[in-house]
Amino acid sequence: MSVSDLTPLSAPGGSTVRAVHDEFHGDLLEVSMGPHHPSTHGVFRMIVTLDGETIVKLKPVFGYLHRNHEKLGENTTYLASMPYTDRLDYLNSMTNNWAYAVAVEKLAGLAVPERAEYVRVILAELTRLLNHSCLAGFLMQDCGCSGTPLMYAFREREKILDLFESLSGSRMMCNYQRFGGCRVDPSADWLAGAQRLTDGYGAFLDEFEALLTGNEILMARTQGVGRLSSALAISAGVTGPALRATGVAHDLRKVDGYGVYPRFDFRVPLGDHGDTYDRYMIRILEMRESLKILSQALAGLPGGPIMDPKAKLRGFRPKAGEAYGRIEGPKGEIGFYLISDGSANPYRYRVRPPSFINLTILEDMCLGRTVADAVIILGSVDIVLGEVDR
Amino acid sequence: MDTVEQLRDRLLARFPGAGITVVANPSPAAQHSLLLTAATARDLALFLRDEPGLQFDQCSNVTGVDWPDKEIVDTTKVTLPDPAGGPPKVVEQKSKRVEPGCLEVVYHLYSIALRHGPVILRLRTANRTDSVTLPSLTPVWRSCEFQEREVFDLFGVVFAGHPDLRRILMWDGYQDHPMRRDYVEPDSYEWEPTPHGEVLAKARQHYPAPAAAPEAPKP
Amino acid sequence: MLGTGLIKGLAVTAKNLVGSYHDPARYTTLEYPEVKPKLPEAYRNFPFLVTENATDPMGTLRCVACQICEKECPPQCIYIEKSKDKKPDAAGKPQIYPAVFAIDTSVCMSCQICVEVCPFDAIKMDQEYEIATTDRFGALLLNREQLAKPNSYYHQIHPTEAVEVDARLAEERRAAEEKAKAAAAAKSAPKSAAPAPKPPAAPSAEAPKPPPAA
Amino acid sequence: MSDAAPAITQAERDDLRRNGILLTSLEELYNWGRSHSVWPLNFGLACCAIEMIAASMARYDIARFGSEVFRPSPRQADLLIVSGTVTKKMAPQVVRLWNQMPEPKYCIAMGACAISGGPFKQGYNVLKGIDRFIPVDIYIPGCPPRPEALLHGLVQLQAKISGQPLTGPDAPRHLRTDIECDCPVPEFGAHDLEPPQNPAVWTPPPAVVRPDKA
Repeated sequence: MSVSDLTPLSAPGGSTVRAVHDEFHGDLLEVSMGPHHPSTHGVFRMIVTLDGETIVKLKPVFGYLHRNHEKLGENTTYLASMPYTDRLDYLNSMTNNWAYAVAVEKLAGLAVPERAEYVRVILAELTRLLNHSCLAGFLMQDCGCSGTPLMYAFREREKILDLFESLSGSRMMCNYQRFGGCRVDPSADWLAGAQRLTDGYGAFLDEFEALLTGNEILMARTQGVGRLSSALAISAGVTGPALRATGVAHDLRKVDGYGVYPRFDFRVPLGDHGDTYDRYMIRILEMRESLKILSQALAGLPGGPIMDPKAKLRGFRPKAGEAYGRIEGPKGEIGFYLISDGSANPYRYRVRPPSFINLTILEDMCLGRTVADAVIILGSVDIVLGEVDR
Repeated sequence: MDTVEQLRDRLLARFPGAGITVVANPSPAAQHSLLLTAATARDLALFLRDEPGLQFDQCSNVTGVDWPDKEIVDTTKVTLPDPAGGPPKVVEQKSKRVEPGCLEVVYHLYSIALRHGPVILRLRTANRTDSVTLPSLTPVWRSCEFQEREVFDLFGVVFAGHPDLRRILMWDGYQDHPMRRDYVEPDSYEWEPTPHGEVLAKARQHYPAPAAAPEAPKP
Repeated sequence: MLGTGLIKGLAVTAKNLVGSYHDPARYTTLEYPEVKPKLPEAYRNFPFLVTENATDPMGTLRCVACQICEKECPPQCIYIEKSKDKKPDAAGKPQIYPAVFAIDTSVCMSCQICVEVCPFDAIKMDQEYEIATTDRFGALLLNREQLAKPNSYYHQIHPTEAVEVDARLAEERRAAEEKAKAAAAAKSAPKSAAPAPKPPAAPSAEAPKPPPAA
Repeated sequence: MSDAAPAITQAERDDLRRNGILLTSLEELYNWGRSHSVWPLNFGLACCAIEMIAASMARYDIARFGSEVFRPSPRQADLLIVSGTVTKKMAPQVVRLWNQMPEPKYCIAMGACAISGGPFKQGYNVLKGIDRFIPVDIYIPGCPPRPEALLHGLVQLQAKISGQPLTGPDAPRHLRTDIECDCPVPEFGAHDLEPPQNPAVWTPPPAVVRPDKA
């Protein structure tokens, strides 16, 4: 492709709109969407090349929220990285905490008491409810449905955040999991609150679906848009709902069976077309399965300690070695790769960010569609920039 | 699934002379890895992906690790005959040598089809300065595309055969590789009210200890 | 039929609109400046230092300047300088105290790790959040006078936790006193019974053993 | 205006207002209008942006303060809420957005990261506070601040606007001719931003050197 700069409108940081010439397509328009754009979920930027209104090339630009998570993780102790993981995917601090705790527990060979495993499952499924409802709200916002579904989603999110706050002390940055257990034991009151929320959430989902699922405009905007084949999705490392929407039965809760998930009876919803509507539907169905898991976990919560009594808070120095631990986060496989050299700080601290890797195929899904579709496709991939750029 | 030794033997049977080493992992996780040579890495990766019993179709995680040059002091005991004719003396001789460092790229492979894994592949560059080229595995697994760009950006490993090797997180004109262990930040020091550790050391450079405050003039 | 989905959706919004006038579940707005939120007991924002006595906050800080929190603080926002001298603490025991204790709230990430690692229950999390300011350096760097808050305040914001902490501290203090008493008694005991070559505890421990062959 | 005391004091004016007599001046009316229609820019950076969205949703309802109109275009916005970590890669765009906003305009640094870099301030790509490049009116500490804290910050901003005289040296920027409103946009350098700060708005505080620690 021969690109000739004709009229750069603004110099530093890349031009916003410019004309380019392509031997195959002829005259094209290159549009820079972001980093400040209301529909890019933060500071994501795409450089979109348009033939008329059709996308012929789309290059994502990252790094506008690259805040050096991995470097900071290598300069601080294992424990001090735990609150930083809250800020990776800032909607889902509980699952980030859990993934990091799993990696460190693998590295140090720590056992987790049964009660803590149950509490972790409860919190992870609450997080999934929170994330998927918000995602549906943001996706509708991207479709142009300004406000209403997002407001309903946030109304429910506040209820879950109230639970998180009364347990961990913070609405978003929970910093709750520890190596070998959890920080605080949930009280009977808290569990009753979680039970109430679980009982009431189904009614909200019914209402949410009545509002959205059968909506003809939503179907017209999302069905057949951004189709992804399962072979490409697997090769591109896509995980989470986006992979399952293509019909691949891959859920780490079933595949790895980590924690106490094998004890619960739930199904993995699968899509058929791999389009945006499927990705939306998968999330709604997953929330229903999460409710099933929640009620089973709340009913079967055993007593006992919440922390492994042998686990140390301070002076934690795992033996030299390495470990990769992963769990099924709401956005996909979130993993932590740690190399220890026997000191108090990890030698290498790496996050496997699901939303970053899920963006690999953004261009493939958007080619041939319009800019308005690209916005919806990006919304259905479900990214959080804190995790994409780290 | 095979153990990592069995996997190595299987690979060596198919690719004799490929030079595969098992890197043991002493931690309780016991996730051992295979160190490959750059020359055969892509063939081995293709085999791992396509062989019916293996089918590692998902490359989950790609990351770099920086191993800087290490100065190692070897202590050897040498028995020297005493020139005066006495009993021979045992003298400790210390010799310094520099173990050359390298940049390492680690790939975590899983099989979605057969539900096994991980198999961990490692590739090492010859050194950290001029010979930092490794084969890109993006043609084998698409998921390596952005992750290898990230390793290029932050560690400075050049991936031969990558379709679009540009900086990904930092801006284009940036010249450092900040995830390397010897990276030094530009000194844009700001007064910090709560310094300690490295920050305190930096603070002292910027604000050297003040001279004794002059006494207030008496009225 | 085309349009039924739309109509269903509109029915939902209508239900919510009407519901917001009479149903508290659909009208969730908190009239914030007039009505303050009811914060859960666990809520944390920034740390404060516990003092035993409200009238003499600097004299009765629980903090002994051990600097553990400073080392463990993930964003390194705590700065402590040990005192050169010792002052009696609330129990009357001479202790080192923090000559300077500063927390930079413009850096603090409210992670509570300082509270978890503190072996003296000296630093706890405050619940104050109305701290927006126009003064960056003056108002956001808190020194020990601003950080010190009495134990009664701690009881007010974290009631159950504070009762547990008080009970634990009282127990520790009692154990320490008993130990000191025992040590004093042990010290004075050999003096009074100077001719005895061994303290009385040692033979009793050896008692079950058969007597050595004489 | 003469130096003589005003004919009517604030207390008397408030008293009259309670009795239904509204006395006002042009200045008060102008500031009242400015302070109760602050439209924020629809601009989220990181974690704090989610709390900013939460503040605009049903529970906290920022519309009660006249600020529900989140404008996506800087040309229509009055308030830049810097809600999250400003990285060095993002800093030029933030400054450009600020320059594109028409006067009168205000800036809130929401959360630890926007104030000082916060927990991420040791990172190589993190700007140590947005006030290095643009003038900030209100700092809201917290990580992230609760939505109530954001509302409190907004109320503080409204108070600040209401108290501004329209003439003299304390007049708002847009009514003065002697100051430059645009901030220079930093450029990407080989290792860092160039320049790393804007000396016109940013002066580091006088060096308070901590004595060496033992």
